[in-house]
Amino acid sequence: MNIQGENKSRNIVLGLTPLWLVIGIFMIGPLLIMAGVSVMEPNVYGGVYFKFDLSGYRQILFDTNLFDEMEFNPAYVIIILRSFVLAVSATIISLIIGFPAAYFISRQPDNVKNILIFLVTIPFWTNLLVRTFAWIIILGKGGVIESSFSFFGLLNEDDSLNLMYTNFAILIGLVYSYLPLMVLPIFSSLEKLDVRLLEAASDLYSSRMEIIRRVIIPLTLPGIIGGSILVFVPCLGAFIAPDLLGGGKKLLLGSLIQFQFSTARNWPFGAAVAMFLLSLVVIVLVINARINSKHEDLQKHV
Amino acid sequence: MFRKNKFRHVWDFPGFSGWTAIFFGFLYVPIFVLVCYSFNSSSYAMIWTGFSFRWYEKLFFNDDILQAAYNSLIIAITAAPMATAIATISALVIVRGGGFRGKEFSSGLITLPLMVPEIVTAVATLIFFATLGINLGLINVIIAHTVFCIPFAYMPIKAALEAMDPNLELAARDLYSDKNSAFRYITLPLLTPGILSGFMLAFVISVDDFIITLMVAGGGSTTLPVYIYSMVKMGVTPEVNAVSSLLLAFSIIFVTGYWFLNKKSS
Amino acid sequence: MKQSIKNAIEVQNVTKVYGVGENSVTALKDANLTINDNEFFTLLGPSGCGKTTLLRLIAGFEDITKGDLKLFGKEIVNLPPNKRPINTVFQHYALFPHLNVFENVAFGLRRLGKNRSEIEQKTNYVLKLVQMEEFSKRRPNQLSGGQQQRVALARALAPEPKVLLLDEPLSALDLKLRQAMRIELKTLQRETGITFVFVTHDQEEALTMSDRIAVISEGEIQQIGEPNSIYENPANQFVANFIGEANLLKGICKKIGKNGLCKLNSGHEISLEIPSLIKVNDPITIFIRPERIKINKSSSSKIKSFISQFTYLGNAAHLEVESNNQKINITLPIDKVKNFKNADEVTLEFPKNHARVINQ
Amino acid sequence: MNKILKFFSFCVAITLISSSSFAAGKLNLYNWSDYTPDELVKKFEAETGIQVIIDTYDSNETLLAKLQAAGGSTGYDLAVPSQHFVEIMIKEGLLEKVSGIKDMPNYKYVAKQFQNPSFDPMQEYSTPYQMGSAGFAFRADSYSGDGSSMMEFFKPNDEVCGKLAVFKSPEEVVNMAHLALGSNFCSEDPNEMQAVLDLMLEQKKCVKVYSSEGINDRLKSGEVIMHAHWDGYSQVGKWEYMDDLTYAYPKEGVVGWFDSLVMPKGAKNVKEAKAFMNFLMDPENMAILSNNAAYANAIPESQKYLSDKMKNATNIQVPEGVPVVFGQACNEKAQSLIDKVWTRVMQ
Repeated sequence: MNIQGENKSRNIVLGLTPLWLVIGIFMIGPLLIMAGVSVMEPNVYGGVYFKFDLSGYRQILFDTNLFDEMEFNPAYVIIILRSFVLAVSATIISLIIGFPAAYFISRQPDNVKNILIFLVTIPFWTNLLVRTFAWIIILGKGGVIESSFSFFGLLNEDDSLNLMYTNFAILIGLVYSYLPLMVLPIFSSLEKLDVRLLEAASDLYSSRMEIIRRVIIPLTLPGIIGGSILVFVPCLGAFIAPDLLGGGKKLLLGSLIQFQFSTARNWPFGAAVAMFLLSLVVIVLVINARINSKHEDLQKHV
Repeated sequence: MFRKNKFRHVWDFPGFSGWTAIFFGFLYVPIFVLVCYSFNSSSYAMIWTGFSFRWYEKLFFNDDILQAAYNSLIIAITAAPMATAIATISALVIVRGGGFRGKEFSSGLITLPLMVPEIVTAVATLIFFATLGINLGLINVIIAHTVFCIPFAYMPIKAALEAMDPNLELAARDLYSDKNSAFRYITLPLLTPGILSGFMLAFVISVDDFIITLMVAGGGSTTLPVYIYSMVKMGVTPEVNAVSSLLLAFSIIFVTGYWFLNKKSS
Repeated sequence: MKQSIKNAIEVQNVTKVYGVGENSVTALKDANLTINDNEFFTLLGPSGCGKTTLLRLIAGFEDITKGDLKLFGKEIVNLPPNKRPINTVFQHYALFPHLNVFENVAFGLRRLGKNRSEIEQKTNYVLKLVQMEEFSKRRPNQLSGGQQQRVALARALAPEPKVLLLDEPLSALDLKLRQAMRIELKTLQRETGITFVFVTHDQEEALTMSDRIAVISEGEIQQIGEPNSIYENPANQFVANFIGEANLLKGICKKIGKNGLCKLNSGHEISLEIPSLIKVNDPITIFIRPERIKINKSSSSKIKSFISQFTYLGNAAHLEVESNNQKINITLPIDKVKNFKNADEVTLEFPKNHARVINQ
Repeated sequence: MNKILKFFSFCVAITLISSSSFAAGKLNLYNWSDYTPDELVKKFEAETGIQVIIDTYDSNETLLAKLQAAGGSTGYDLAVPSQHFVEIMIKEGLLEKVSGIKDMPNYKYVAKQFQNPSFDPMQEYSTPYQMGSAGFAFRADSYSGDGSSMMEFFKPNDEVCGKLAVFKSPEEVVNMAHLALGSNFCSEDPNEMQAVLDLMLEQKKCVKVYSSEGINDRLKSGEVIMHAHWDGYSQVGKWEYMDDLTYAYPKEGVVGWFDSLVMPKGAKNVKEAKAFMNFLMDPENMAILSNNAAYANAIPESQKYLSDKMKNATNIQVPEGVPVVFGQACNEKAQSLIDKVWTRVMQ
């Protein structure tokens, strides 16, 4: 809407300056400084010496042992794998729980649909810490699950199911934290789905399962991928769930990073792991963008 | 004498309704349990001994919690308007600026805080302030909050702007408004619900934020979530449930307000 | 000198190019146009032809790439829209959703800084003019399409502009309402004496309402003229085809001059005026309206013609006649419809003053 | 636009006013969790009108990390590190010199042997808070052992395995392992440290959770029956609801510590902080602290004000022949070995 006689480009620059400044200084700036710290030498008591040193990155794979010998250290690889496995599992479980729900919601009349989708969003806007904390009450020793088990005589008073402080507890926490993020994008692509396509598929002799597999899933793929990324990425860097529900024993990438900036006081290593996590996320986002653009092409040809 | 209706539309899948009920149960039962247990009169969270408001009463005499809540409020009340202001101006330029160089870059920049994992933002901000020696107490936290609230404020404002007929502004110009009065009498009033909902989201996000605040906050800047975290670490007491329930209630009220606002404007 | 004052708008060599370099699109090319005061002037053309661009240039919503724009003899190219005594009725009305009907209509008056009583009086006057006075407290979303249209009209009329621009204002209405509004608009224009510049892609609208029409295609003005002259004497094949239905028949010139003769590929011969630019035996195209061709039932014609398609339209019938593999369209008046049916053999007659040689 | 601007400046104004109004009498205390009795704070606030705001941490290392990260100003006015961390923090320049500690009216109450301590020889940085030991405690009702050996903690039997919790801080746990193994604190010998690591890794198989907070709650719920613990805090647990909670005094000894009040670099409320330091050296006030947290202190005269139950507190009475070995500030080499051991255990 360009209106003649107005200094357009000056206004654009003026209008975007606060954004550039704030994000540039306080978002990109910190990331750059972190990248810098990741290649410096750690101070045992915290902080860094301003000396170039790649040990932060090297440490992810190789570390000196107590005898100062360089050796392959599988520990962080295990943490990375654990983060991966947990994040992938959480994503798949969220998809399995979320997809039918998203589908069901999308087929409701408008007023019901709006309320249901609002109910899905509420937990997302409430405090993550508090929501995770709720699971301690449910999973913990003598918590809701154990007390209802013993109420029905399935569990002796003194026994425990040992649900807390396990990978299982972390997984539940992760799924619970990010489930709404799976449902919302799937819902919006399901909403755009033309039900006549389902009728056509049915008309052409597809069973319900085949309709789901051959029509619904391919057509809502962008939503499914979008939702999966929204769940996968924060799971990878999760801190609260492993900290509260994992008992600090099962580190994930997120809690590993936090650990380096608290008790362990190894800034360069923590920064290096953070850079590693960041690059993983960038890779995931780039792959997503690729898939999306392909899918857009597909839509155009239809 | 009705025939039992066995017809099922092709778009109805058996079992999905039950599954959805389970889904909502999964979402809400933990919250429900949390709130219920906050009324537990026992001093130990997991053992129910009776109904009581004592933990809520206790909250009101806990100076540290009140101070933390006050901090949270001060931070949100400062960071959210700043984020909203930046988001509003940026949205106006990005949506209404036509095709200009750097448009893609700017809209990417605005969503950056959403893309970067929170823990990375948290430690990066920590290192940033530590390295540059910037120690302004609450202001450090406010700056960090402003940054990551921007995209949340931006989303509804951008949506409102995109939904607005650009001809309205032209109509105003046509009817003898100069640029400023067209903005003042048309764009701004029409954008207000969007700005308000952007502000509310930013506010909620700021009040709820934990990880970044945990890393950035120093003495006297503890916010409610950080305080709750230290309480949880100390042990699961009904007092934690009570303060958590209040925080939940606060967010839910705000988000519901946002929802109604959005519904009204659309 | 008097002449120049009567020119409400002069468009002189106006060109509008969107974008730069390879991606640039020329929306309007060297347009020249003069709109008289008190005139109902229509810009007619298919969508994307540049007619709306021209309207927006006049309103001041876009800047002109090249050329001049004058309002009552005064240069207005560098004036922003709020400095031009021109108002617009937008295609989808662009009523301010947060203001009620009264405030919408009063908006322009308020910006002009009129005093309270004047605003009230003028607003009420135009609301009465469009018969919307009892709706003044309503919000736009509480109005029907037709009512919104009236409010948009009132809003644009209230500041008493010298020129009113209307951007397909009737396109969102249903057929019945549209037809009623045509008459109202025309009446309104006559009563207020304001110059109307009306943009439409609907040729029927243009023909019924306009004093003059400019037909635009692909950014160029094809023809300017009164409705009947455009209908009867289209300047080129585009205009002929765009306005009404036309037969464009190919043939060969046999004789030039006032009493020229052309032999059509269908075998028919037409006598008509053929300009001397054309030489004998040149291929030419003849334009003739379907309702001008006379048709008789006969099986004895030299030229074998038959009805290949008969379409009943209620108040008339549309025939497609085939002779020598050439198709000719004919509109049959209501009283003759009963006489014909599919596959009837017929003879055709081409009255002399209704056929024209036409340019590409 | 104007309204937004007004609203914004209103907000800024509120922030500034509120922060400055509090600054008049505010004290930001950064202390271990569960270590600052309400009674004490209330008394201080009533006497001085200074508002005390408390944040908590779970280990000396966390405190050190926070001070390091703040790069010279944490916003805290007082913190409570243990003796060897005071030394490190002084060396790293993280502490503010507090002028005139010796001239504080209540300084005279500090026992002679605790004046000018080795970690702060000129008494320029610290005043005493509390002292005690770190070891482990168990629920005697559920455990057949008697806690006479540190190995009961590191190589738990079947009763304890899976119901064991350990501090989430390296120095105390590593030192306990040194005691169990008979090696010295701050060892620079890789072989000794390897033995420590092996011991801790073996222990980890039985560990349910690593945490230094909410210890008594965890013991009370029965989630664990043995927990790394402090003598006084375990006594508090015993008083409150667990008669059978026993703090072990193994023959190898317990890890001694001496916590002090220090002023982190860049502290803003110096006057208030000094008031608190002086306040806490008053025998009556120190007694309140000891009565609540159940630790010993460096103010002999406070004995007069100790409650009866404090005098009968079994968990804090060190039996004859059990050594109390104080943690030391390790040099960089030893420190990095400790961090390495801890990091490997936490992996």
